[in-house]
Amino acid sequence: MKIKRKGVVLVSLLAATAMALVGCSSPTTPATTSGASSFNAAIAGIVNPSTVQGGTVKLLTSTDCDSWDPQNTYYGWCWNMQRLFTRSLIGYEKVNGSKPVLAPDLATDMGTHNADFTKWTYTLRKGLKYSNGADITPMDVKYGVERLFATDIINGGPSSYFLATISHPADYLGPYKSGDLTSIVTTASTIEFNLSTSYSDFNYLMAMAASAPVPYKVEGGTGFVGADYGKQPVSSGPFVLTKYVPTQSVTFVRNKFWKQSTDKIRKPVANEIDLTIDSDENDIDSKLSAGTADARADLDVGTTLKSKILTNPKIKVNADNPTTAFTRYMTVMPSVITNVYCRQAIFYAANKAELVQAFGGTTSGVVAGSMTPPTIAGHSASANMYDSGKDNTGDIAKAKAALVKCGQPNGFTTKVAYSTPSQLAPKVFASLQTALARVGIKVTETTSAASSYYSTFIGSPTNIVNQGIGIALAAWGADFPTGYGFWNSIANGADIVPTGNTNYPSLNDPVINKILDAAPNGKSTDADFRKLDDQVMKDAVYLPILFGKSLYYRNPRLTNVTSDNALAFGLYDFVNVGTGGK
Amino acid sequence: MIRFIAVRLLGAIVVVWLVSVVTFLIFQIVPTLSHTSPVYYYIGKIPFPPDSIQMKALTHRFGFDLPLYAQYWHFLSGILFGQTITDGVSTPIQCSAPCFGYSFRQHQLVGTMMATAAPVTISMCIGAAILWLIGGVAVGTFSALKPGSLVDRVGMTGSLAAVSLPIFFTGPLLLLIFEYTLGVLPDVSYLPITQDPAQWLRSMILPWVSLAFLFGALYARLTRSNMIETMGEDYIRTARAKGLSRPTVIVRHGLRAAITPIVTIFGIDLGTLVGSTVITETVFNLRGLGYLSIQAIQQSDLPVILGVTIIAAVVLVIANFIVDILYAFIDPRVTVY
Amino acid sequence: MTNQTTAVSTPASTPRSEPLLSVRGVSKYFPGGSSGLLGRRGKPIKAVDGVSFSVEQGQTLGLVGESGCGKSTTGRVISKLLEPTSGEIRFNGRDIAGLKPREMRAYRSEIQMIFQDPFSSLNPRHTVGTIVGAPFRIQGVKPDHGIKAEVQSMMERVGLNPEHYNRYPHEFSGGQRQRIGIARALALRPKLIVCDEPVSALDVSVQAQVVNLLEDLQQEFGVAFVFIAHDLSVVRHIADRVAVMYLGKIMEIADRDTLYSEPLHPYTHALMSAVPVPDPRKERRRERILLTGDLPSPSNPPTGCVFHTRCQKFREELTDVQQDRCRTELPVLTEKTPGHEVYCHFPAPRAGLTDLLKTGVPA
Amino acid sequence: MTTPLLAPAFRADGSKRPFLEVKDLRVHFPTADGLVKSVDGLSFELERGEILGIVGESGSGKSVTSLAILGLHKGSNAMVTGEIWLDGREIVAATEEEVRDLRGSEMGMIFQDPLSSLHPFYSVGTQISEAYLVHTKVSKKDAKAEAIRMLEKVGIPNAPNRYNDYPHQFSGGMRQRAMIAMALICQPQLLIADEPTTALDVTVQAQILELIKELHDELNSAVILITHDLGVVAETCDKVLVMYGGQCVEKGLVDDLFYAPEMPYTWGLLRSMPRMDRDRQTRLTPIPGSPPSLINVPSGCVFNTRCPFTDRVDGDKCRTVHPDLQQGATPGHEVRCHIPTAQRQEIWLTEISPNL
Repeated sequence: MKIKRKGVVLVSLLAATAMALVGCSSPTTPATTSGASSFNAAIAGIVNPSTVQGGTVKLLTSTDCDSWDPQNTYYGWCWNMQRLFTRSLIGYEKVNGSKPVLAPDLATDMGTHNADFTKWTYTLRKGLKYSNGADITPMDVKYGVERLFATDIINGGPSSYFLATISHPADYLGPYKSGDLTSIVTTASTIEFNLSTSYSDFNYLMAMAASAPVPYKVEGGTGFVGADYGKQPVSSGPFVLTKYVPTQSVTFVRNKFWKQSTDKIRKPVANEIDLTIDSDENDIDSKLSAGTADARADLDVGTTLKSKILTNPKIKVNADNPTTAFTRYMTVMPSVITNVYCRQAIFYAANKAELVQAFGGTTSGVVAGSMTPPTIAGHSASANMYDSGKDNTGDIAKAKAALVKCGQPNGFTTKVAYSTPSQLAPKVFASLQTALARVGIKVTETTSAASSYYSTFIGSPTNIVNQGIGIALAAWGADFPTGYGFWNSIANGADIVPTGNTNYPSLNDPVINKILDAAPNGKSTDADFRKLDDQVMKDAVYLPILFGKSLYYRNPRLTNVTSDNALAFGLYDFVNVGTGGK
Repeated sequence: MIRFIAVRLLGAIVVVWLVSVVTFLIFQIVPTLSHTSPVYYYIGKIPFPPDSIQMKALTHRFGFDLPLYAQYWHFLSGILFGQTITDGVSTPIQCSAPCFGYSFRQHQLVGTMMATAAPVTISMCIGAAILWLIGGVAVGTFSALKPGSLVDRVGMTGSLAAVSLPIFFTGPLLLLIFEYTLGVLPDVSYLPITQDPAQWLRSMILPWVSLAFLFGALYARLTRSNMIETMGEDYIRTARAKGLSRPTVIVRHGLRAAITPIVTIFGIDLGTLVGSTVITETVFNLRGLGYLSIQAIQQSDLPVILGVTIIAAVVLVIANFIVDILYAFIDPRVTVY
Repeated sequence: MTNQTTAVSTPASTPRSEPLLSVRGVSKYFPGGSSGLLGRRGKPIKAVDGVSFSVEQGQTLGLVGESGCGKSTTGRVISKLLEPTSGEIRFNGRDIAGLKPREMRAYRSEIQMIFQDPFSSLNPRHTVGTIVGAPFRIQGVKPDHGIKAEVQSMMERVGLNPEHYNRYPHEFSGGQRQRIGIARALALRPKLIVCDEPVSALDVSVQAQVVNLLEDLQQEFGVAFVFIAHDLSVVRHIADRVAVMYLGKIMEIADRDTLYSEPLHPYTHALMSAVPVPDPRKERRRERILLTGDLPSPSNPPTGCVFHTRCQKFREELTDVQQDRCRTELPVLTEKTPGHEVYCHFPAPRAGLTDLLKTGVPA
Repeated sequence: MTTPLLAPAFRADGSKRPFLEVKDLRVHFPTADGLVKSVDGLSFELERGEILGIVGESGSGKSVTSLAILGLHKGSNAMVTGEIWLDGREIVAATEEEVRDLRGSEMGMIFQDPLSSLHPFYSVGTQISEAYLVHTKVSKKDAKAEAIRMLEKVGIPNAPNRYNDYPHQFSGGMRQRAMIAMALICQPQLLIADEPTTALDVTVQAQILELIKELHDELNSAVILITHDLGVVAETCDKVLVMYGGQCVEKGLVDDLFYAPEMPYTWGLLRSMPRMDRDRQTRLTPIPGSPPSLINVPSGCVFNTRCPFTDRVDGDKCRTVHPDLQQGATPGHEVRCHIPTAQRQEIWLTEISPNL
């Protein structure tokens, strides 16, 4: 797993500002309530529950965050880290298990909205303070959101959601150059957002770190304004970032001004959390093995530790391999392969078992039967419209039958696109090539540099036709876990644009459009998204390959460990972890 | 001699300037070829639609709306006189000359990043160079003295094998033997020699050896053929006819002449190596210029790529310049004017 | 090969209104070393400085002098391997400076060169057949019976075995290699061959074979030679007319017999006295004029007569007044007797010099 | 500063050895194509004060002989047999270290091409004082003074300044003078000059030969002058040895060789030269053919393949029987030829000499 961000590059990552209350473990938690350490114990339960306070948690990462500024970061693991020191109006009450649950955080409740979801109003809790002792006001929340519009200074965060929803003048460039927005109205205790469009998922935006309050106009103090805020962000959460040496280390200590009484979704126990940046993967692995570090904050374990985990059961009990809300798939272009049966032939012929191997094996993914990943509305573990056999190696007979229906019984020829440089893609292509050749479908590769692959190569419907791109590799995970968040960008016929198109197959199906168009108005149910998923599969334009999996390791001494498998690829939720006081 | 140096220096400066123009232009052309906004190469993504006011603000912020010559002048004057990097809100960053700009991906001055990375690469290259020069010349000389002898055949077969083995083979092999199997050289991270000379040395030994293995083999073959040729020269016969002892003839007369052309190659090899250590640094997990450049390429971090490219070119030009000057000293036949 | 017959049919001895080759005031300067920070050019090296001579059809002009005197450069200027800095070269009555590219090609086929070093002047990767046949291909000439037949007959003519057509230069001895060079030069039946030290690298016994061959070929094909050599005895043997060069200038030019029997220039005297003769008794009796010092730099030649700094006559015989003239006044090449021109203020025969060489039977 | 002279050595029969005695010298080189017999049974003697000219064409074994006398084949793949006695010491069987001690001090050598024979990276002066320092225990300063003295002696003007010049800054003649200074700085009693003037102009050649003669007179040393030019021999030498195909085919005093040569090869050499001291011939008389292969040396007389006089010998003797080196018309004049002496004198007087 590589650190990826959203934006135009479609491989996305889920922000994780989830929580799991210690001692208030989920009612659905299965056998692991005992807290005994076992393989995958943190996925659904809590490992080593404890209320012992104190101690220092030692975390490692191979790279620094893109930014420590809540409005300027898009790395999933950094959103996970933001949870330590930033709060927003809404937060995640529960991050592991099968479905994340939102809860009010800075706000007193889940807010109110008008009938068409274009006006959202929240009331702030009383007694909220920053780590510098100042009060957290509704104006600060507004200011934080406004900063997302200062795109020439702050452009690292998920600005596009806010630009697309919050009403603003066409030339608005943030508070530094264009002043305050009139569409966000604040009082001493309330804040009201006026949207340019209906948006029933607005609470999910409010649960992003990007919505965190930032001290109005003064920000982090002299010298820490604008792009410099990330060097010394002010804390609203239980921890405060005290010592930050870029590319080397970050130290978090407890925020004296944070009160447990104002925070219903976090229950910290540790005194200090140290994050050390160590660019040597082997070094990280050996420190984790030796127990001199507690967990890795950014990525899967390295190859050395991975093999130890997989071969040594004693080590394996301290590891988790969660499935995440992230789908790797292939777009099969209806503009190039016009006959649906020919597309279906590809679906049947693909050898998903081999493709999973090409993507790193079974610890890196599980075969996907349909597009919607776990934790997203509409996901069904049993959905598998194009059954590729028990061993998922492909159904040759059905593929040949589909070819006959298509009128191309001997197969056809097409091109497969992927972006370069890539270590995985060539292997994936080779696997696909071999599998399709079994039914006479011959494919050749065509590549493009990453800089243009998503914007003008497969992001241009014209180019797809001109180049004759029949199949394109892609991956997708939503920034927030709703059916609308997952599907709208890749399946709504209304969002097809000439370049930078994210609906690569230019899917424009009335059934799908109807469900997506109704969603912002809160009129689409989970059942609708289940229907949508089936309809997408019927159209045979998205061939799902796998749902991503990650392999993590936790120090046995760590307490209160849960996997943030809803949003941050299952990385551990560090805000509540402890070390038993040590 | 001063005039000779001045002329060469002037030439070197012109070359460096041309390199800066060409590099700058290449990185101007790349976005055009891939139909991407140059903004991509600064922040690694295009977060907004092409025609949006946000993209215009970003384009203006990085100066891509200026004419090409103005952009080049901005770039050049930064190197020559330094510049202040500012977005109008955040604290302006003073970037003193030579300023290679700012990496918006790493939130650091490119100059600072290179200054951190350079000692790693330089330690690696110079140490390896000393090893391979001594080893290669020694093996080459002994082989040349008795062509066809056992020493020669062992030396040359060995060096043929060594030249054929790339760093990504010898490197991991050495790691496997010395680090993982024997545990003689446990994996240590690089520390500057000023901080911890012992650890610096330990972190450098394997990279040195594997580089020296490859280059030393080349130099052994080169020295051997030069030496065989030199030992057949008339002046060697003269030296023997004078009654000089065999070591004197071999070292003072033979080797002196045989290694002179190697000096040129050595300078250029060393210069080239500084700019091409990617594989070695990757194998041995060293964070030098090679790693910096590959990381920058992977992230499409244009300012860093630009900076490293120019530094690599400058090092090569300087190496050439020094070789030129040195050659004038060691080969009196070189006309100095 | 139609032009071949016309060239051959012209009798070697036919007097012509204009000589085959006429060189008038030709100079060749090479750029000197640069000086100054920006590489300002230094004084030019006057490799050839205003030489004039002519070569009649079928005749041989010898060019003699020490290394660095400009004789080879002169040869290269004539063959158009180098462009003259100034002066006029007329060939067959035409100024070659004004030749159009097509005519230039024809000119190049009529003038060929033979070089000193038969080792380095032949491409080691080409067969003899390819080397000798190259002029045909370059000039696009198609001989009547094909290139191979023509080449083989030429090989036979210069004393090579035609069956060795496919052999490589390294398979031949030095003398044979020089025959290959001669065959190549003769392939297109040129009117003039510039021979640059063609026998200097050869052993005595082989040298005589090659000299004889050149003479035979001249008889047969009516070709004219410019024969460049430092060996006065070989030049005496082969040349009809001889020019002695020093520091880029002609010191003395005359018919062979005149020059060797009555040389007038002190430099010619010095050269002739230095030639060793295979006769010990004569050697013991003989006066040898030893030149002092080294050759002056051609970029900074002495004022006045270029030879005065090394002239034994200047040192030993001339009065102060006469010496001043040598130092300051530039001599001009003056005709002393018809066809005998000397570049000297005080030309005179030297007693005893030629007597010794001409007469005497071993006792 | 020579090494102390030893008592003159004597031969086994009690006779006194000459200063230099070469006896049945053979130098063979094994190659991929076969055994190259570069020198095959060469013998000669030389006393101090004498100048011996060795004449022959390229490949006749002249230079190989000189290198053998200096012991320079040691360490190569050459097979050297026979005896070389220099001032009572034998060289062929001596160790490299013993011979090395003699080089430069007892015997000096100058080579054909002074540019390639001088090291391009060291100043001329350094190279000369280096030769002095090997054999003499003096300071570098004294060695430099001696080198400058020597440079002056060989006629280099402004020697103290030219001391620091590099070989490429010298003219050809000056380089050869410097080579001579280097070879003679330890006053060796034997000087070998291998084609010392071949690369030089005639006027410079005359100067250099003059210099060699002067220094020879002054030091009373023995000189071997190797050349292909009979004119140079006539000008310089006391004795001549003509080599052909690795063998001596004729040797004798200079006057014998030039006025009464007896070997057809010597005649051929004399006839093929264009001569300045004779009327111009209309045609030169070359020796037909080319020098023999040293791998497949002709059976019988080594010259038989090119000799125009084989019909003067009965039967097939020239092609089958290898002639010995035998005394000719005068003592000390030795010739390798099957034609009887009287007949040879007859041929010279009637057929050869008049046509030169």
